Parts: sequence; C-alpha cells; structure tokens
Amino acid sequence: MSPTGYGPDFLLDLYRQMVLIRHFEERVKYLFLEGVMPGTIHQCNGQEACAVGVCAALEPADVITSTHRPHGHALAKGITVVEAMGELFGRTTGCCKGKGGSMHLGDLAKGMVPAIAIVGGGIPVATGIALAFKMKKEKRVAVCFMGDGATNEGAFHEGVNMGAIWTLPVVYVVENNLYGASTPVSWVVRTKTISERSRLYGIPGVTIDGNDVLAVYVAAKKAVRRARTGKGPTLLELMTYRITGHSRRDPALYQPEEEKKRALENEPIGRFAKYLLDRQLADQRRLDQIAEEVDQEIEAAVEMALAAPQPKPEDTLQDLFVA
Amino acid sequence: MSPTGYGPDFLLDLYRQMVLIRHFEERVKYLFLEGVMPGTIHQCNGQEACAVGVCAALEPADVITSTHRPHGHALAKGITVVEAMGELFGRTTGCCKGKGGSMHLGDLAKGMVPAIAIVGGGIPVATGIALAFKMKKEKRVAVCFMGDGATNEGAFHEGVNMGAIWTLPVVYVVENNLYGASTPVSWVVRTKTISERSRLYGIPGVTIDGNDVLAVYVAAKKAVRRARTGKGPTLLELMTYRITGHSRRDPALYQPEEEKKRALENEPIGRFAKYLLDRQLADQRRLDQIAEEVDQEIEAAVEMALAAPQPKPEDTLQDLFVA
Amino acid sequence: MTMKRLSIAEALRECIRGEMRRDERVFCIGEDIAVRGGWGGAFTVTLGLEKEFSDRMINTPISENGFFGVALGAAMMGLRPIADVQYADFALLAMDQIVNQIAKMRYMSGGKLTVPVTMRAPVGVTGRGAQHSQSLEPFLLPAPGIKIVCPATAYDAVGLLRSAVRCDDPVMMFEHKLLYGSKGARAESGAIDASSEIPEEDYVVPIGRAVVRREGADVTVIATLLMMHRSLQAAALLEQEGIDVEVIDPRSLVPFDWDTVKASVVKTGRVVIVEESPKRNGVGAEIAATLAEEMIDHLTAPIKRVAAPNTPAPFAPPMEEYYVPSVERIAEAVRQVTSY
Amino acid sequence: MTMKRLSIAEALRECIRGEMRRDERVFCIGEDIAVRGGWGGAFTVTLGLEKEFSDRMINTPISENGFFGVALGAAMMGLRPIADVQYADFALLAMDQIVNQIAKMRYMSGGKLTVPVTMRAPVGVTGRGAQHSQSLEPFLLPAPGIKIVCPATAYDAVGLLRSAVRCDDPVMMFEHKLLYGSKGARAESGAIDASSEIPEEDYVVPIGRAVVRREGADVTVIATLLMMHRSLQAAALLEQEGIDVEVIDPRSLVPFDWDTVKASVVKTGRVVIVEESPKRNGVGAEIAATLAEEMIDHLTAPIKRVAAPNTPAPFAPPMEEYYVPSVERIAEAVRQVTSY
Ligand SMILES: Cc1ncc(C[n+]2csc(CCOP(=O)(O)OP(=O)(O)O)c2C)c(N)n1
Ligand SMILES: Cc1ncc(C[n+]2csc(CCOP(=O)(O)OP(=O)(O)O)c2C)c(N)n1
Ligand SMILES: [Mg+2]
Ligand SMILES: [Mg+2]
Repeated sequence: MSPTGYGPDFLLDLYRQMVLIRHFEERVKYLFLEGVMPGTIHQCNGQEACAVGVCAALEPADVITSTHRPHGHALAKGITVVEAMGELFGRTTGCCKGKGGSMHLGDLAKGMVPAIAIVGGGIPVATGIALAFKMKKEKRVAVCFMGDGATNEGAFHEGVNMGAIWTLPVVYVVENNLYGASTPVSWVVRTKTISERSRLYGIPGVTIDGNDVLAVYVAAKKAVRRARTGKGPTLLELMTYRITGHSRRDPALYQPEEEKKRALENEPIGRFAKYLLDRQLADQRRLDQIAEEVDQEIEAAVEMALAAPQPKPEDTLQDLFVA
Repeated sequence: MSPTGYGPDFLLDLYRQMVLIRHFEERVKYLFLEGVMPGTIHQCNGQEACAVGVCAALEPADVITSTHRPHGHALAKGITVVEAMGELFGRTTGCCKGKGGSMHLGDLAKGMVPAIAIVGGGIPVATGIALAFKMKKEKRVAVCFMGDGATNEGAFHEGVNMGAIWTLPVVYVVENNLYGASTPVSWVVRTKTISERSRLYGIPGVTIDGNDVLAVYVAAKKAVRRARTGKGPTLLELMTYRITGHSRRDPALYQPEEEKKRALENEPIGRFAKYLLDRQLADQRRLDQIAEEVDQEIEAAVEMALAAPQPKPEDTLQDLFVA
Repeated sequence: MTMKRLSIAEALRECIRGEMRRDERVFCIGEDIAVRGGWGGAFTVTLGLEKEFSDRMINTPISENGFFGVALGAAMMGLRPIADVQYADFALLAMDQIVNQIAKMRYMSGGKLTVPVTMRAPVGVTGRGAQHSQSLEPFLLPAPGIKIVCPATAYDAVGLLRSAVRCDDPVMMFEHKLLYGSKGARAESGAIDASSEIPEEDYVVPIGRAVVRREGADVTVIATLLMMHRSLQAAALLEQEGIDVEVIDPRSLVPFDWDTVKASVVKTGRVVIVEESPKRNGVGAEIAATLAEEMIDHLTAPIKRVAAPNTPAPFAPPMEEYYVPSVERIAEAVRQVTSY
Repeated sequence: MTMKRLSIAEALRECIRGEMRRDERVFCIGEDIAVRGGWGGAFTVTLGLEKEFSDRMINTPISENGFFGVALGAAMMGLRPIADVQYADFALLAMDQIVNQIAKMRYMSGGKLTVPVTMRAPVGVTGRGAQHSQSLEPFLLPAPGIKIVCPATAYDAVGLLRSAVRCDDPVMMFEHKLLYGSKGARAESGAIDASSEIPEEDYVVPIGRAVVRREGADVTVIATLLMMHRSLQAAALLEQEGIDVEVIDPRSLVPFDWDTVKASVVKTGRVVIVEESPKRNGVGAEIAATLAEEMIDHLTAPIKRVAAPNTPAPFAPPMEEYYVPSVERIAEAVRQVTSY
C-alpha cells in the first residue's frame, strides 16, 4: 500500500471518516427504503476514500464543489452529521434549512458550495472560486469533485480550460467509478484514462487508485500544493467503484456480477482496515469501537433530525433575494 | 511547395476559386461600406485556401457546416455567386430566399447546411450529419468548418467526442487564423497546437499550412478518405490569417503591423500564383484572364441581385413550419 | 379492436417500438437509453428497446447540447430522431441547439429544409429539489419554430408522440414524472394513474387540438399534465358545492387550440388557468393575455392563474406541498371567480 | 453639479470605471473585453478599461456557459463580477449557469450565501439575421432568482448598473444595440440617440421602479428599450390626432413596478404593451395577464399587445421592418384601443 510515516491519530481519523460516510449512507438508504426519508438519494458507498483522502489534504478555508452524489464530500469537508441528516430530512436544522435536500448539501461556512446536481455544472464554478482566490491573493485552493461522466460535458472543457490558461489554484478531481449512471465509461470515452484529457489543456493529469485512501491523500496533497503555490491546476483521476445503486432503489444490474465481486474485495474501508491491522496501528477492538462511535453519532443525528422542526410552508417564499 | 502531379485544369480551377472568393469578398466589402448592402459581414480574405483546398477534396453529396464567416465555404462548395450575392442582398433569389443573410448562407441541395453563426454550434450538427450517413450506410462525409476560437466552446468537446466514440465519417476543420474575433489564440489555448486536442478524443490531428492550397487539399483528401472508409474523424488544423477586419469596419488594430505584413506576404493567392508561374502551369496573362472572368461573374451577380425582387414584408410569416 | 391498459411509460415504449418498426428512419438518442440492465432512460420509457433495435438506440455521453445538435444534423439528412433528456431542467444546457439551431434552421434556410426532430423531457416537482423539478414549457414558448405538446394520459401520449414522430417539424413533448406510472426501481411516490386503454389500431392525436375533459357551465379551468388531473379532482369536489366546472386540457401548447378555449369562455365567462411552473411568464400568462385581448367582453369575472410562486422548487416536503398547486388551491380559485 | 452628455455605451463605460475604482471587488469578465486595439466587447462598452484595470478585466475564451459559471464562483467568494455576452442570443448557451446555478444558488443554500453577479446582454433586431437578434427577456422572466433591468437612456443605464453592481443579488441588464450610440467601427445603422446628461454625483436608479416618460390621460403604453423610444414617437404623432398617450418605461422587469402601472391604468382604462420579441409568452404576456387578473374592472377596452410575429428574425430589410414593431404599428394599436 501507500507510504507510511503518518501518525496513528491521523490514520485512524481517515478511517473514522470513511466509516462515518459508509454508515451514514447505509443508514440513509434504510431510512429511505423505509419511507421515512423524503426525496431521492445518490450514495457514495465504495467511493469513501476519494472524499476523505482529498479533503484530508485541504485546509478549512479551502472550498470544494460537489455533485448529485455529495454526502461523502460534505461529511469529509466538515459538515456535521447533524447538519447533513437534518438537510436530508428537510428540516430547518439542515445545512440548507431544508431548501436544498440531498442533492444540494453544502455550507460555505464549512468550505462547501451547495452541491450542484447538474452533471458538470460545478466545474466552471470551482474555476471561478479559484479565480477569486487568485485575484484576492489568498492562498486558498478550490477543489472540484466530479464523476467520469461529467468529463464529457461541455462545462468540463470550458471550465478546465479556463483554470489552465489562467493558472488557477484549483484541483479537478474525477471519481472514475466506471459508470455515468448506467452507461459504461468505455462507451463514451475513447482514451485509456481520463487523466490524459488534462494534456488538452496543458496541465498535469494523474490516475490514482481511488480506493487507497493514502494514495489519494498523497496525490491530492501534491496537487493542492501545486495549486496553492501558484503553479495551476491538476486533473486527478481516482479509480473507484460504486458498490451500491446509482440512486434510490437501483439494483445496478448493468454492473457485471464478476466486476461487482472484485469491487467488493477492493472496497476502500476493508482495505484500509487491513492496512491498519497489518501494521498494528490499531487492533480490531479499536476499529469496532470507531464503528460504534460513528453509529451513535449517526443515530443521535437521526433522532435530532426527526425531532427537529419542519420548515413552515410559507418559508418557501424566503431566501430568494437578499433584498 | 506541395507535391505536384496535378493537371493544370485542376490547379487553375483551385486558383480560380480562390480568386473568386477574394474578389467576391472585396466587392462585398465595397458594397457594404457604400451602404448598398444591408446587414453585417464577416469576410475570409486570406483564408481562401482553406475553403477551396478542403472542398476540392469533397464529392457533391458530401455536406459541410460553416460559421459566421461562410462566404468562402459557400462558394467553394458550389453555391453560385448569384445565389450567394442574392442572399447577401436579401433578395428572393438568394440561396435562403433572403431569410438567412450573410451569416446563414447555405443550401442543402449543394451540400451546405445554412451557416451557423453561433460559434461552435455547427460541431454537434456536423457530427449528427455524419451519424446519419453511417446509420444509412451511405458513403458520404461531413465536414465541419470552425475557427480556432470555436475549439474552446463546450460544443466542440461534446461534438468531437461523439464523432470519435462512434467512429463517424466526419472531418473537423479548424481554420486557425490566430484570433477569435480580437482575442489572440495564445491567450485562450495553452497547448502549442490545436490539433493536439484531438488526442483527448483518441482521433488523429494534424496541423497544416493553411495558406498552401495544395497542402490543404492533400491533407483534406487523406482525412476525407479516412472518414469515407469508416475509420472515423480527423481534426485538421489549418494555419492561416485573416487579412481583413473581423467584421464590418473593423480596422483590426489588435493585429501587430509586423504580423500583418508577414501575413500579406504569405497570403494564399499570391503564393499559389507564384507556384503556377514558377512551374509554367500558367502565364500571367492566363491568371489575369481568370481574374477578369471572375470579376465579370461577380459584377453580373451584383446586377442580378440589385434587380431581383425583394421579399414581401409578409413573407416574414412563411417558412417556419412545414405544416 | 383489441385494447390494452397501459401506463404512460409503457404506452410510450410501445409507441416508439411501433414507430421504429414502421419507419427505419426513426431512432432514439439520449443518455442511459440503451444499457442492458439499465432503466431505459430516467423513467423506463425506452426499457429493452435496445434488444430489438440495437443500431437505432444511440446511447450518448452526458452531453446535452451535443446530442441535440446531433439529432438536428441527422434529421436534416432525412432521419427522424427522438431525443430525450432525463429531466427537463437539463434541456437548459441544450438551449442553443434547441432554440438557436433546431427551431430556426428551417426558417433560416428559407423553408428549403425540414427538421423532423422529436424531443422528450420529463417535468414536475417530485422531491428532488431545485435542479430536477422545472417545467420547461415557459422557456420554450417564446422560441418560435418548435411545436409543444403535453400529454396527460397514456392515450394522448401515444397519439401525440405518433404525430410528433411523423411531423416534419421539431416537436417537444413534455411528460410528467408523476404520470408515467414507471415501475420497479423507477417508481415515483405521489404518482397518479394516467393509464389508458390503448387501441391496437394506428390512431394519432393531432398536434394543436385541445380536449374538453369535463363539460361544465360555470367556469373554464385550463390545465395540462398533473395539473389537469388535479383540476378534475377539484371539479369533482366543487360539483358537491354546486359549481359546474369545465376542464380543458389543451394537450398542445404550440399550436394552441384557441377555438376550443374561446368557445368554452363564451359559455362560462370565467377562467382559471392552472400550472406547475412559477407564475411569472408561465403558460398561463399567454393564455390569460390573449383572452384579455380578445375575449374581454365575454368575461364576467377576472381571469385567475393558479401557479407555483416565483421561487425555485424547495426540497422539504411541507414547502414542496405549498409550492405545487393543490386540489384545494385550484378549488379555492374556482370559488373565487364564481363568487365574483 | 457638472453634467456630461454621454451615449449609453460611454455612460456604461464611465459607470463601470467608477464602480471599479470605488470597489476593488468589482471586475469584468467576457469575450474580447480587454484587448488593446480591440473594441471593448461587441459594442465598445469596456473600451480601454484594460489600461486602468489590467488585473480586473478578464478576457475569456469563447465559453459562455463556462464564464458565467466562473462569475458565479467568484461572486460566492466575495467578488462582484460584471459578466457580459456579446449578443443576448449567446446567453442561451449559458442557460444552465444562469438559470440552474446563478439564479438558484442562494435559495438552495437556504439563504446562507449571496450571488452578487451583474450580467449584461445586448438585444435587438439589427440586420444580422436570426441568431443575433433575440430579446432574451422572455427566456429569463420565468427563472426565479434573477432581477432584470432594461435601461432606455444613458441616465438609467448608469443608475441601474450602479444598483446592479452594488446589489447582492444576480441582476441581468438588457441593453439595446440601437441605443448604445457605439461609435467608429462599431456604429449601428438605424441607431437612435439615447444619450443623457450624466450628473457627476453618485446617483442610482433603484431596481424595481418604473418611470412615466410622458403623462397622458387616454391610454397607457408600456414599453422598454427601443420600443419605449418608438412609443414616445407614436405618442407625439397621436397628440396631433388628439389622443393623449401616457408612456411608461418599467425599466425593471423583475421586480416589476405594478404600482406605477396600475395607477396609470386606473387613470386611462386602456393599455397597449409594446415589445420587440415574438408575441407568444413575451414580456407583454405577463403584464397583460396580471392586469386581466387584477385590473379588469378598470379596463374600458381590451388590452393590446404589439410585438414581433412568432417567427425568428428574418434577414432581408423589408421583412425585418415588418417584423419589428414600428411607430406606425404602435400608433395604430393605440388608435384601436382608444376608439373601442
Ligand atoms: C446535465 C445532467 N445530465 C444528466 C443528469 C442525470 N444524471 C445524474 S447522475 C448521472 C451520471 C453521472 O455520471 P458521473 O459523472 O460518472 O457521476 P456518478 O453518478 O458516477 O457519481 C446522470 C446522467 C444530470 N444530473 N445532469
Ligand atoms: C457562441 C458565440 N459566442 C460569441 C460569438 C461572437 N463572435 C462571433 S465570431 C467570434 C470569434 C470566433 O473566433 P473563431 O472561432 O476563431 O473564428 P474566426 O472569427 O476567427 O473566423 C465571436 C466571439 C458568437 N457568434 N457565438
Ligand atoms: Mg461515474
Ligand atoms: Mg479565429
């Protein structure tokens, strides 16, 4: 696996975050299938190392944009379980006061723009955030999360090109989970990797094992440093896999069984647990304890959300304009 | 210059076409500045070898899309001077019956879609034309003319990618005249060439001297053959220069004097005349005669257009729907 | 004449299958429409069609502006594409191709070419927040050159889609997520049964012809899609209060069947227009404005529009419920104009 | 108080310069806006500003959807972009960023963030054919979350732009090509003088406030931009026929100054709405619909809308002239409603 030299606190925190996201997603799925949770959901089970590894490389003042699949990014960037769960339940305690919902999770105070559910839509926006950092001479970095499918949108081309020509402090992170919704990436992209697309813009691109949280962290760290020191964008392709449906009740029948099986063996949390155990950075009891703490946190958040006030119907009319 | 082995008729026809386009543009500019011709105009003086070299490589049944700067493409694809001039004057004899105007010249019967004046807008359209050829198993080819500036539009990315993944019979022709309107290409593209962008889509790309009509013809021939034989798209970058304003009365002050001077020395008609004279494929008298014939054709077309009927005001209401 | 009861999603699927069998120039283009084990687009309409028409189900990259342009190019070459976006909101990415190219190409050519593109887009506010909820009708009505249809029943969906595919002009069909009757993983909560008996024979519903869904003497309610169904429910409620409501489903927005609407207004003198979009410049704006221009002497009460407020769609259920016109809000509007 | 007579293009330029001097967060972004020897955008508004503000004139690639998204990102980080497209038609390429992102972002955030983006787009039919002629107002009016202003004079252009730049909400300003008074190579044939005396002092024109351009007792004519000027000309003509026309220039379309319009309707009882867009779902649709809902008892004649026909803009001058409402067409509509 990845280079060592990290303290156990740091490593266990990465682990804790990934478990938090996984368990959050599992709990949410259950609440959704039970009919308790409203709306629709796109979950990131299996892709936790991407969100956690990248966000671990960021400062609180750095800003991310996210997609229709934002739960992991939100939790990794510091939105609390309470704020996220509240939003998924559409409560006033949610990070968007119930106006956003699952697909628009975010809070600028935590460095996350409300997630943009239009595929590719966040790419120019993240570029503009980075432009502002550069113009204001702030040493902050923008990170744009997107899927493989998003790299076929015109917005990708326009956004990344502007990031490149203006040498902006932005990192474009592609979570390549092999599918855009149900469509295999091989049907819609002809190059071997997506990171090659970076060459079109004259910026570096790398393809990384996105299920190896430390590899992701290392690559993100490098890209973020590059951005922060004024050297411009990087296109970071993280190879991963979605081990749940695309949304809601999707049984993902388009994913071949064999592929799914391999993916389950390769999922990031099990791998990182093994890494920690093998190196005796934690014992199983400690890992179990983390899972338990995380579950308690989630459970408490569910209860708080269910007890939290619903928005009033007429709140619909608020929050459009400042004045 | 370019490989020889072409008969003098063919070569003189290329010459004639380039001169026709140049003189057409010059006459139109004059009519426009005089206030006789309505509308606005974008002219292709200096870029004639691109239109002529590429269209010489096409069959009549092949189809081109064009841009806000379509006069040269139209004439090279077989729209007559009468039809083009009529349209510029907004007469019923125009190829679009006066509904289109300069920026929408075209006639499918001649293999040219009404020109698309939204920069980049023709790229997906040409791709769709090629898709139809492929689905209908017709051995026809689509050619998409665009400027350097158009390659930064999202439509470029989306259109070329689809042409590539579906291996369609289409040639994407970029006339790189170093400016998108007034903006230097070096400000907005970071790679050395635009043809490199083709690699992102897994298709070949070449950069050619676009002021050398035979070089253009040879490269186009190759790309067209590739398309026609089912091998998919090529991105053809033709290096050229606009030796007139971007539109209307633009004095093009953003073009450095030194650059303009070099461009004038390098303009395609003078170069090709020298080629023909040097190889004694024609004498000056023959070239002068061509210019004269061409001028007569243009003059006749101007007279016909001025004498042609204007559309009736209520014709505005026609031609929207079939039924 | 045999009949089958089909949901809108099923009926559209069979209709597309039939058109593709009938005419080999017809093909489908869109995202996730041809993946085995997939969903047949976002709402199962094209489910399984790739098995029969492997060459004519063009599964695109996520490139909306791009594939609408591709559809245009193919249509000009004589094919008859059916292009769909997964949610109408995403058609905003393709506005250049739809409004600047598809809608204008025939006109710019001086009527020399035809653009037989059929477009499909699901609309409706359905628990997904602000970016998956828009009714895009108001954004296309100002664009000359596109016909617009909005089927509220499976019968109309089939008849209008047949007309669209066979029409040489661009047609946009808006479909409602809660009316599809999509099943399995793609079922919608809050769905309404819009299924119909679909005759075996090859019928069409002409574009531009409204239908009177319910005859009534007191007030004319005009609504399409989900709002048409809610208007019928409101009418049933109001019947018990002694108010006799006529419900007109225009079915086509462009061209619009003014004759049917005006005849009704002559009869009732009262008009309520219902729609799911924000009120400002919605579908009702044009209807109300035209009636104000041409029918003012027949109106015995002010026209009333029932619509969403001028905000994006909120996520939380209590707000969403407030946002979308309810049966009760429609009924209340009718009461107001009848008691004027 | 010193004054200078300035055209709209000049006045906007000085206004932008002033705002950029006053507030270093203000910057411009768009195509061809910062090229030495260039034109200062399509109509000279930003001409030469790059000399004073070399770091704050962001000259973009031809990427409309992209740079509106960039403006949004920068605005959320506290900058105050002024983004412009060369022709309003091209804003159709950016509808996702404008309608789905810029307009909704604050709302989706639960009111937690602000989006101080100013957008500018030239409209008007000016001899360029179907793709360089659209008035985009009807395409943005249905999008909640964007304020819309339309200055008809240099005075208003300055006052409204100042308000827009200082406003924490997204504002779209539509400017008319024939009113700019652009000079040199960018001069327009058929231009109308819309210049004003511009005071030195720092005035604003509040967004949402209409102005009565001409008082009159017989009929209310509502029009913005070029149509406002033509309406004034029509009013002058009609004065000689003894018809006393009130001309209202709403200046802002969102929010709309209903008070001023309604007060006028109470007085005159007759309304003509003039616009340059195709009639269907144009600006006039919403105004007429609202008046039909709320003012019907004050109307003594049917409302009349004067607009372009429901086609794209044709190129040939005789058709273009027929397409755009003329002074005579406006006058004729007024005669009709006053003789009703
Ligand atoms: C512009 C747009 N088109 C289509 C969709 C519908 N849609 C939602 S997610 C998705 C697939 C996205 O694929 P990818 O970018 O790879 O992200 P992933 O879902 O794999 O995380 C699609 C097509 C959308 N939300 N936005
Ligand atoms: C979508 C769009 N944006 C902007 C314009 C305005 N415009 C017309 S031509 C042009 C420059 C195009 O550059 P390029 O593609 O290099 O073609 P060239 O003019 O050099 O032939 C611009 C910006 C347009 N017509 N369409
Ligand atoms: Mg994916
Ligand atoms: Mg160029």
